[in-house]
Amino acid sequence: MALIALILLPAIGGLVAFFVAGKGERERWVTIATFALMLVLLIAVVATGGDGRWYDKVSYPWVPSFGISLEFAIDGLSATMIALAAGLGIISVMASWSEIRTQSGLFHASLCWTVAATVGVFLSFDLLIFAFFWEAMLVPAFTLIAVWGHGDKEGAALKFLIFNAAAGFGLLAASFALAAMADHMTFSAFELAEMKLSTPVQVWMLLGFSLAFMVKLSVPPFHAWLPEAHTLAPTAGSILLAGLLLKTGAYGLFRFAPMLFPDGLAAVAPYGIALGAAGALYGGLVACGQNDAKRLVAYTSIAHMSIVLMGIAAGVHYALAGAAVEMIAHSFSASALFLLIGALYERTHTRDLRQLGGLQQTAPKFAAAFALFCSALLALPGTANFVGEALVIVGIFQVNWVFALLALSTLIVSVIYATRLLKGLVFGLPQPKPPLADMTWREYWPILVMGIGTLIVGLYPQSLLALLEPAIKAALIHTP
Amino acid sequence: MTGSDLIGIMILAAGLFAIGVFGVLARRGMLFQLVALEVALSGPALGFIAAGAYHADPEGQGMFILVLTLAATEVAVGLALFLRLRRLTGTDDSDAISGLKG
Amino acid sequence: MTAAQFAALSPLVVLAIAAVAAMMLVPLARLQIVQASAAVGLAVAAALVLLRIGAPAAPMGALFTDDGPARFGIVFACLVSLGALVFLRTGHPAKEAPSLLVLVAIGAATLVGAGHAATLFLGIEILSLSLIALFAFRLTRQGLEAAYKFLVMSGLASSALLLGIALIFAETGALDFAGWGGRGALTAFGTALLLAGLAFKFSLVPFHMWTPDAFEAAPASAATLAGVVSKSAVAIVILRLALTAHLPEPVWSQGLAALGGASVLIGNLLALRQPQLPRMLGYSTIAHSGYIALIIASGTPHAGEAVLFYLAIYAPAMLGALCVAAALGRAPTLPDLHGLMQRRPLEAVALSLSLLSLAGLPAAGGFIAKLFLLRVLIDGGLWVLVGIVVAGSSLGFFYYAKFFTAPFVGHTHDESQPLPQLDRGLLIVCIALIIIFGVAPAGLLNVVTATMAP
Amino acid sequence: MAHLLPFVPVPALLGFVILSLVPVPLSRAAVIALGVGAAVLPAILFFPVGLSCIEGVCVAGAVVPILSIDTGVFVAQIAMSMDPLSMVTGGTVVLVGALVLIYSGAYMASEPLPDLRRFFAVMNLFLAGMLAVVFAADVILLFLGWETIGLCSFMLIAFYDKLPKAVASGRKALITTRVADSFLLAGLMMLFLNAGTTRLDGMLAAVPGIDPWRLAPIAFLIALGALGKSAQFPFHTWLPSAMAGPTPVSALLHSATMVAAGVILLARLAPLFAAAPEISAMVAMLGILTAALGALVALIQTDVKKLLAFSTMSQIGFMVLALGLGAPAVALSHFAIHAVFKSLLFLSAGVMSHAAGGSTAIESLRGSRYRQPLAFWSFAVGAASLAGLPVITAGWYSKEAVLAAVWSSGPWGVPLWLLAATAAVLTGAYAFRVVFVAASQTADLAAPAWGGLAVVVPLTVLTLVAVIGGLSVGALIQFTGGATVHTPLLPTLLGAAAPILGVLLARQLVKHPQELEALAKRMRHVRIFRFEVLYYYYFVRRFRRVATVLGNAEGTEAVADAVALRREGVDVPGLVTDDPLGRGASQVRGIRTDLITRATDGQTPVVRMVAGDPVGRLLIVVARLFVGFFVARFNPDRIDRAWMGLAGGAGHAWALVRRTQTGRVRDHSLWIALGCAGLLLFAWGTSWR
Repeated sequence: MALIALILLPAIGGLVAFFVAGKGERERWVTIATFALMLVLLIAVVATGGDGRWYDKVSYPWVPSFGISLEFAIDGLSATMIALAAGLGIISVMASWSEIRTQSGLFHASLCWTVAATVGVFLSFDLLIFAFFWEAMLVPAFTLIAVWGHGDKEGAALKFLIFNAAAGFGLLAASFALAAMADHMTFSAFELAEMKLSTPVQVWMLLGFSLAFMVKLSVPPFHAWLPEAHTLAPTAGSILLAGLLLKTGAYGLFRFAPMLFPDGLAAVAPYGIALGAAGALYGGLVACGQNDAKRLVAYTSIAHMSIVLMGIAAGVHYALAGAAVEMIAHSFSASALFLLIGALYERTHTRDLRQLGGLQQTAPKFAAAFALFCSALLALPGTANFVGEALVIVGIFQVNWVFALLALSTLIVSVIYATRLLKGLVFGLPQPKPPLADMTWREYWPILVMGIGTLIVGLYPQSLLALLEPAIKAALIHTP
Repeated sequence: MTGSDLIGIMILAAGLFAIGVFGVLARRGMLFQLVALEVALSGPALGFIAAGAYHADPEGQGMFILVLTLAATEVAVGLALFLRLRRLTGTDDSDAISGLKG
Repeated sequence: MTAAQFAALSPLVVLAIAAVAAMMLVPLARLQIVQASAAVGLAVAAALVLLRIGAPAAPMGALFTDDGPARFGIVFACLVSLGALVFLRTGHPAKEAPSLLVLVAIGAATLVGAGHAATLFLGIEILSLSLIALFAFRLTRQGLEAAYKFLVMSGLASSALLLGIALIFAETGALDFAGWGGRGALTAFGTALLLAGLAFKFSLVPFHMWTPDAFEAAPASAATLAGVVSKSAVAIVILRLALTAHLPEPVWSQGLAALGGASVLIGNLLALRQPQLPRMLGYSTIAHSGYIALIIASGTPHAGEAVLFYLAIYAPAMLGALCVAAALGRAPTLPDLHGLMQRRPLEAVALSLSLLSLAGLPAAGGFIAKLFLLRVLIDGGLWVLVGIVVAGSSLGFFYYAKFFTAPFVGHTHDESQPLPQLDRGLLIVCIALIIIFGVAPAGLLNVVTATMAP
Repeated sequence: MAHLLPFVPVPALLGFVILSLVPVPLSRAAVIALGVGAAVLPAILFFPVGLSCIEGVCVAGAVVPILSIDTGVFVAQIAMSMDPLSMVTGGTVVLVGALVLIYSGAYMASEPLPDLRRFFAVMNLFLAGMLAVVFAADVILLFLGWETIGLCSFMLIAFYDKLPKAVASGRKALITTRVADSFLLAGLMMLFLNAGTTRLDGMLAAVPGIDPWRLAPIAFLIALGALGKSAQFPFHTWLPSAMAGPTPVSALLHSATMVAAGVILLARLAPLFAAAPEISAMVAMLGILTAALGALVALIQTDVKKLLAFSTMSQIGFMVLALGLGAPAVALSHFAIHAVFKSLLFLSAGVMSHAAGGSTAIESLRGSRYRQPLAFWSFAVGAASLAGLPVITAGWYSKEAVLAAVWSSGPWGVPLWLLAATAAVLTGAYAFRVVFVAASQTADLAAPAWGGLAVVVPLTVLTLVAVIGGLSVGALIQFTGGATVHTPLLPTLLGAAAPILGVLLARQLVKHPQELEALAKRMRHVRIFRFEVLYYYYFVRRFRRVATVLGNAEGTEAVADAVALRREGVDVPGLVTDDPLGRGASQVRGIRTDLITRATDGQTPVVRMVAGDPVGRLLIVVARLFVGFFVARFNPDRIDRAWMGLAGGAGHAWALVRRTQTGRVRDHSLWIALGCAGLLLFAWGTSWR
């Protein structure tokens, strides 16, 4: 029951926020309370200890005649991602405290519903329920971008929606095809995983699944929706997009590709690694050429998510652990940078790196935060990003050292874009002219939390890896 | 009635239908289009009579009556619309009333 | 006539009485009374069917079948007509509109029960003629234009349908569906023409041209009748043909699939940048007809359930969207919708949810309908059709999403009347149905399965 | 005392945390006290640890384990080593670090408070990172420190961030070293995968078991990483520009400690390189090349800091040479001595240039002997040590050890020795060139003296060590496990003569400055010195072009705003010509005569420098055509545009299909007729048999 409550809580919280909105900040507090309750509930679930693989596992019939059931399970990976969802939810509320002034009720409802749908994605083990939440999260996220974004927000939101919803068909079609091959009508991933399929069939099914996952991961050439969506979304939207929605793609690939199609994944793994390596390089190179700070960070997301793809495709223990850590690390660093840039944009109304600068003179807290997260961006040892990327690359060395060298070259590119961001924002003459106010506590605490998180995972990765280990073991396809 | 007779009459019926369709396509005057519609409907009517006769089945004649009724109502409604339209637009050119498009 | 037979026919009788009563009341009573009498008729007809749930099918002969789909179709037609009656505002002193609306329901009820060419033909013609009258009811230039065009095209389509039936009759000597079959050339030609005639009513490409005009020019509730009631009735009759008649195979299924595929692609394409809400909805119904046609054409075991399921989910969405369109005055365009959320939150939410459902995104019912559609196609291994559906739906996201956002952004001024209570009630019911079908479809699915059970 | 070892870097780290992260305003004195104290404490903590070595605790392979993390994937063992190597390097680092920070307490005192705080925070972080590198007994700690000092180097070079040049130099340093670091990381990962442990001793123990075909690439990658950090050819270009940072930074990071990290790494992994002789040979070649070239280029410098930078490069080249020849102990002793005298040189040069109004040009130091006698004399001592004046300076002992190792290194020893000796002559020349200039008279002696305890103490201590430290060289070599090589008398004498020759040469050069200028002019036409230009041309420019083209910067909101403004007639400077990645120049239309001009237009500053060199130009043309070809293929507009083209295509299709909806009933009926006809045709075709 607790697992369903984890999904229902934000869904209902969103409704409440929608209806209580009005004068005052009620809807904001309701939303924060919802996410806080979610965290409490999550801790309660995890504290039960579980059976070593799953903390909790439930199954209720939903549409029995269709073989669809509400099959939910939670393990360390899911729990981590849900904690991330709730945490980023709170951070999003804080980040949009002064930014969002119109239709605040609907905004917070969308926020809650986005989180509810992603939590559903992280818990579902029935493929159709998974697909349900997978598509459901698009709608509130679309609303967030289309209504409260900047510039050509509708175009960006449409691009986001069409890319992802169209790719979602791959998931649906492959799920149905998979269920049609089962001896009885079921969509339960646990039962479908037992089937022995031939490798070519697995490859086709995997391609269907990974179409959806890779578009969400925004691996080139499926990335075209991401830069605009991230750049033009409101700060909270960017945080959720980068911190959460991209992760659902990584999560899906991590969870279902090795579980359902081990042979297929092994067969296409080299192409996956190659695509990831090319994508990481491509995203990094493009990031180097950006003037818009947010767009730059958006392209770095492409690079980092491509690294995650590489890790999952490599399928060895190191690489999978690295991919899992990189997912979390990227959530911290990208969300924090979007938060910072959003706060800066509120003050200066520009994100152009050429029109900004000298933060370390005018706003030392901003400067310190940027320095920390740019270090994370360039994968400085001691940050979680380094742990993730280094483990992925070590894993790829085990598989193919040429790709590993290619992946390493992304580290070089990362230092270029990270220092470009630093140069444009932190160093230089103070710009624009009226000195801007430093961070307020509402902006500072989320940053502090994410910064400490980045460092803890970076310096003591076991804190995270211990939690993720069962999921990583389950995702292994090679044991070299 | 032999099978080949039936085929012949059916071809005639189809020809009537085709003539009616051609009339609708070729004439711009609304009145003529309504007349062409009647011609088109007479094709199937003939077909029902012939097929009913061939199979010695009275249902064919029943269908014939239904078709005639339809033809009458269509024309009645059509003429009403035609009068109203002509009063409103001052023309009986069906091509001229093409305000709804795109 | 046995009691069972009478019970089976009683809804039609009640509807006919209601139609006549509404007509007779016109010179005697106020519009509200007329509407009430129509509403009572519709409600009683629906109730009469519902009371017979579980009753065995009455033996009715070929003219009228009393099976699950027919009962479903009657209830469906009555309820949707009831919904359409709520926002039937013709803007004209004449009060005959409710009567015409009930006539449409009669046509639909006849059609869904049709097992014979005569009933098929009668049902279609009752539908068409009363719809023509409703389209023209405002006596505006546009309404008359739409009605005239519909009349001419419908006449052509009817003759095609009749010629088709005549050809089949000529070869098989049967007018009831069950007797149709064989592989002769006449049957094949007849089937082609029959398909053309049905496709017109079902607004499949290339017989779809009347749909957007009707949606734009006619009163919104007439558009509802044309887009939902009449179309669902035709869908059920096509389904019955597919299930009972043995029409020559490549022509029937592949022809239907070709028309359906073309409708999915071209319908969505036509709606792509359409700025006018009702016209966009008109084009989108073409696409939805296409999806349903594809389900029927797939010929898989669950096709029947999928069709009914699709119709049940499609109806509240279309009803909600058209009710909002009616509330916003004639032919609202995209900019007219701006700021709707602040002005009229209920309408905005209803419209957005309806569009969400039509687009097939969760948590609205449309997603489940799309799931069923995909399942049916994949069960049949029809990957080409799956590809067409994916391409069409992806195009669909574009225009649905554009209209979905519009109520939440910007500001516009309008001084239109506040919505009557009944309309609000209807919108709330639509919202509730869309959400319930979206998150708990099991109930509806059970109903549909029970309906299709032999 | 071993348990104290892990705590040596802690005060520095704490200093960083307090100064940078605790949001409490601190007074100027508090900042300086904290910053300096955090650097002095490690030295104090290290003292007992170092003393324990006398008791014989520090033997090769002694390790203090700190913690071991079972990540589930592998067991990460974090440990610090207490072997002689880390004791020598660690001692040097804490000593120099403490002295330089004491000095900077005075040197930086006039900076604005936030900048001062930032300076000390980053310096402390650097010290912590550097200590992690020298003490690390596992690759995790090693790489952690390694990257941290790289980042600190960037922050400190870019310290005067209002100068665009400083930030650019910082990025250049960081990016160049990052390239090398990636190689290092690759090498370490491969080593790790082969050895299965993160502990360095475990890795080295596994070396004999590794297939030579695998060992060579590993050694190659690690060597490249080390060479990049140590600014050896071909990664050397970042070091001279790194002098944009404040002088104490140059003294600590870019001469004494950070740039020598590569040497430390190579020394620590010496068994690995011993097993890969071809890589060792490459390392040696690059070392001697850098030593010679660095010395030669240092000779023609006009800026004292640049001169010292090239000198650092050259001296580290000597160390790398020794390492390549398999004499890590010798290299380490030279490292220690070099750290002392090079920081002494920087610090005293800083004092002298401070007195000369902040200019670091050699000419402006003229007369320092009278303005700043202490600084001058300590500079002179440092220079003597750098030159390696025989017997009296520490530099002589360590350099002699290097030369001896070279001499006795086999068949190639003598030619290598000759090259090294030539470099030594040049060393003497450039070192004393500055001394002679500074010692000369000048009219303007009115500049205020500047000093204080914070300056005097470091200078004095370093001077003392630079003189008497030589006595310890033999002991150091023995301590770190090397054997004293007995060389024949002749090379020893010749080696002793080299610096003296150099001093004479310097005397000559200072007397006849025009000769030096002529030499400088001639050297600028030698291609090898154009390395910087080629590097810029091939890497930086190319990269920028790729990034701009890929980046599709036109799509960004800011540029769109600028375009809109320009359309309204408002002049926007940053639009095309001020493109951040500088590709606006190609927009300029010039007269295009031949292929070469066409292919190289818009590159004026760079191309002009390669003018008159047909080979170089041809290379550039080929490179440009090649890259242009690939960039055109790679244009990301194509990925995005392909997708958007799909959307646009749908829009066009809409406009097309829409036209069928004419509104005329006859046209609509035509479609019905066509539909019927189509279906009938289909029926005819399928029922035909």
